[in-house]
Amino acid sequence: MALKDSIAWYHFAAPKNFYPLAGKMIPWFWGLTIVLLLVGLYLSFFVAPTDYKQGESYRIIFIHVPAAWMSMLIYLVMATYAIIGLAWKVRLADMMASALAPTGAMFTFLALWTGAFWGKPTWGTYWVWDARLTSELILLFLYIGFISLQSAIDDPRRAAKASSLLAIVGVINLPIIYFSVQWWNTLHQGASVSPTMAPKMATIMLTAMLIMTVAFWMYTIAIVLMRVRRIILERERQTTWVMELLGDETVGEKDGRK
Amino acid sequence: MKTRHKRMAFILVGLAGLGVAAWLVLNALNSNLALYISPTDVLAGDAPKNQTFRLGGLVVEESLEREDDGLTVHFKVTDSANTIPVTFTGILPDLFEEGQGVVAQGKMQGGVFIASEVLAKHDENYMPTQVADMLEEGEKLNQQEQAGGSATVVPQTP
Amino acid sequence: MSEFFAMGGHGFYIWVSYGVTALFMITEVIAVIRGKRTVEKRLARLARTLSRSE
Amino acid sequence: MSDGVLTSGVQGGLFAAWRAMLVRDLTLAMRRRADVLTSLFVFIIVVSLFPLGVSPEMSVLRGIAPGVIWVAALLATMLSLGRMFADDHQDGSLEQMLLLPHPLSMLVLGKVLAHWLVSGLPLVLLSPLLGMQLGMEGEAIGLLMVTLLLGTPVLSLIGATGAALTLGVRGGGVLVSLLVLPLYIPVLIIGTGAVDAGISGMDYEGHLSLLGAFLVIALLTTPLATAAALRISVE
Amino acid sequence: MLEIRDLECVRGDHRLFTGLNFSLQGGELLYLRGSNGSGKTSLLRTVCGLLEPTEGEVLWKGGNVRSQRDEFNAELTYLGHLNGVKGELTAFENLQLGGALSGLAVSEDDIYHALERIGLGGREDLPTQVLSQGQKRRVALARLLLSQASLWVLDEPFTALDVGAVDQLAKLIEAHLQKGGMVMFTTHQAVDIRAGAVREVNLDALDS
Repeated sequence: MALKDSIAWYHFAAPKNFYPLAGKMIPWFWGLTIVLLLVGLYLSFFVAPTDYKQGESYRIIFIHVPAAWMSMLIYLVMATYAIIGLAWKVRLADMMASALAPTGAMFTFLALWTGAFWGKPTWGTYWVWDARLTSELILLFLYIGFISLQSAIDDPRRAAKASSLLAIVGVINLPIIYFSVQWWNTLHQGASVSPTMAPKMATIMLTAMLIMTVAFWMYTIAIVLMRVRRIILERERQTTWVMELLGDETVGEKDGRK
Repeated sequence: MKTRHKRMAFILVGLAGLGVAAWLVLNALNSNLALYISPTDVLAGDAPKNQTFRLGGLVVEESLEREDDGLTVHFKVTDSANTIPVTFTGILPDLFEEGQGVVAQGKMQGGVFIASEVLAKHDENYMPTQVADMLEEGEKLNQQEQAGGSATVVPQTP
Repeated sequence: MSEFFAMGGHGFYIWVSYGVTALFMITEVIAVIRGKRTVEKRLARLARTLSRSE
Repeated sequence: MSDGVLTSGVQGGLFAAWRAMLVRDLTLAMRRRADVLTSLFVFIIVVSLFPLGVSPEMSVLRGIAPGVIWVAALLATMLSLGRMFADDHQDGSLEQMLLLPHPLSMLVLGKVLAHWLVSGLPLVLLSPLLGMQLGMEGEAIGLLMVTLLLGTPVLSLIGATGAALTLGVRGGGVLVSLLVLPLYIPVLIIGTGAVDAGISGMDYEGHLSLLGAFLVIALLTTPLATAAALRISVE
Repeated sequence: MLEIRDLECVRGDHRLFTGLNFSLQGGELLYLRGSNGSGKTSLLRTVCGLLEPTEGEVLWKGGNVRSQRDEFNAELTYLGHLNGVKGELTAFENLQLGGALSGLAVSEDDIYHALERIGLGGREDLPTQVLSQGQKRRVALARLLLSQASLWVLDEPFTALDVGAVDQLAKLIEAHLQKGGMVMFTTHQAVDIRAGAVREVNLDALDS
């Protein structure tokens, strides 16, 4: 059983085999994303009640917290792929890391943006330099650094190695973001949901937030799979399987025109 | 030195360094590295003198007074041990309320904190209005029972 | 209806947040689809020229 | 097989190599004084521009002095990062360095120490002068020096990793700032925080031990990361 | 001693060579041939451990060179396209510091003697940036005289050298081989080196 599993991993770690698999998976993840987003948004706006303290403005939590969680989760996954890519020379892992970065950067930006637009009506300010906000901003810089370094190096192999190294160095920032609200007193609230304590949210609010989180997660998987397919084509363009794949497609196109 | 010995030496140095780093970090976490300062620390002299700093705590219930100009407000900030009066001229954030968390930036002047900016700090609890109302009712009942002399009721921590 | 959009006076902040999030996600999807199509076209042209030269 | 004749092996130890690395880089810096002085002048000029640009009033300047001096030190360090490995990369010395029979991370540490002695330590030594220029007082100046003494080596260590990652890369100069800046921010915040706390009569021990922790962590991790980045850069 | 197993090298999109196998024993000379861009330099750098092979491995005394870098490097001297000579330092300083870095016990006399032999007598104390291209190359070659390594990896060692220096280097290589050393090199020039065993690897002859 274990052997069989490892063979499957080995099989799909080859870009050639992963490319069609990803293609088959993408529609499913899009389907999940859309269903969950619809349910999550319905719960967020029509079912979840008004908060006793913040009134309606708390509804930003349904995108703010999922975006912030995804920003950290994506970095963690990206760094894991970076380690796999560096240590075991798995090309697909390098490609996954670079496919994850733009989406991670986007969610980091969204977490900051929605946070600012939530902070203004509740705290009375868009921005404050407390530990949580500053460390999340640093995360955005790390993502941008990763993307820039990768695009600045011409040789894809070297680019993957250098940016993977950078991603690994930047992991140190993750615990700082996560624990900042415990370690220092910040303007940012403490965690409403944590693995060690009972959630400090009404069940329906929590449900809406978790569904939105899963929706963002599915979105991430779908978009990253799409992006990694492009990256696979680009980096494997000299191989025969890509040539055949695209050669067939162009033939099909010509036939269609006739 | 053999490679193995060298590797051992590196690992030992690494572990020792990690220990030192951990000790330093723990040491730092115990002391002041905060966005704001509590009233107790301010009264103990742990706040900057003649300089702006951030004061944080809860707004004391029924301490809010508005002047006639409608802009200047007086209220008291507490950390449940000590209390400092605050004066602020300007628009308060929507979430500002008695009994709520607040972070004010300003200076001490003769025992009064003159704030130039007031930010509201909210906690991590979210619940529907009705539930909150019910909880409040329950708390009132509790307090009445307490006043009635019931010894079994555990006082709620704020 | 307008009460719903007002969101108790905080409509602006809520709708800007949700709007920007939607904008970014949709833009990302479009960008990725377009990017893949460009790459496919470029590589297909490459494949065609190679097969012709053979 | 005449193994014995040729493989007399390495006689001098790691320490000798380390010292040679230090001597080499210091000698090179002395022969290239203009480069070294440039970043020092940037430090001085940036700080000196503030009284002209912001306000000549001492009370205003005193308030921003720690931040200004720290930011200037950060900029000056960033400016000097480019030459840490670039010349060695260009003339092939870096390849030879990678082929030395010693752990590369240790050699990197020697190089970083040389860099700090040339471009970090002078900043620390100059800071009292600039502090006085901005109206800082005795005790605060002492504290500023201590924070810079703990902080500038961290800047050099992190900077080395950034410089190694961007070796031989298009637009490396701008890129190195982008990579290094996020990791510099905590050092800057804690460094200025300590001086500010000291000036206002508060406890600054926490800040200093955090700076110390940064230094220890950077000493442990960045040489390894830099060594790995250097190996990648010559590929 | 040195063994190359199933080595593959890819640069960018291009596979330079694959399935390369050979070994080298003490006293043997390996003459690496191939047209421009056939991967000679890449192969030499892979052997040194500067490049990571995409497939296969380089073994030194039976162990992968990447897992015993310090031991392997102690027995390796590499001369690449770049001289690795610091222009701001004099020829003497370059060799002295180079020796200290690689942990060799070389005396000042050794260094002066080496510079004398390589034809740089009287120029020991000039910053190398004022020297000519060929003279700079000689400074790099002087490292071979001081080296106690058993494996020499030389990438186009004869470029920029005049006839006399080419002869001298050829003799140097011969002497090293006679002592039981190993040499791997590539060149475009026709050079006459008398050695016990000469192996030839032609990268053009491999199918990639």
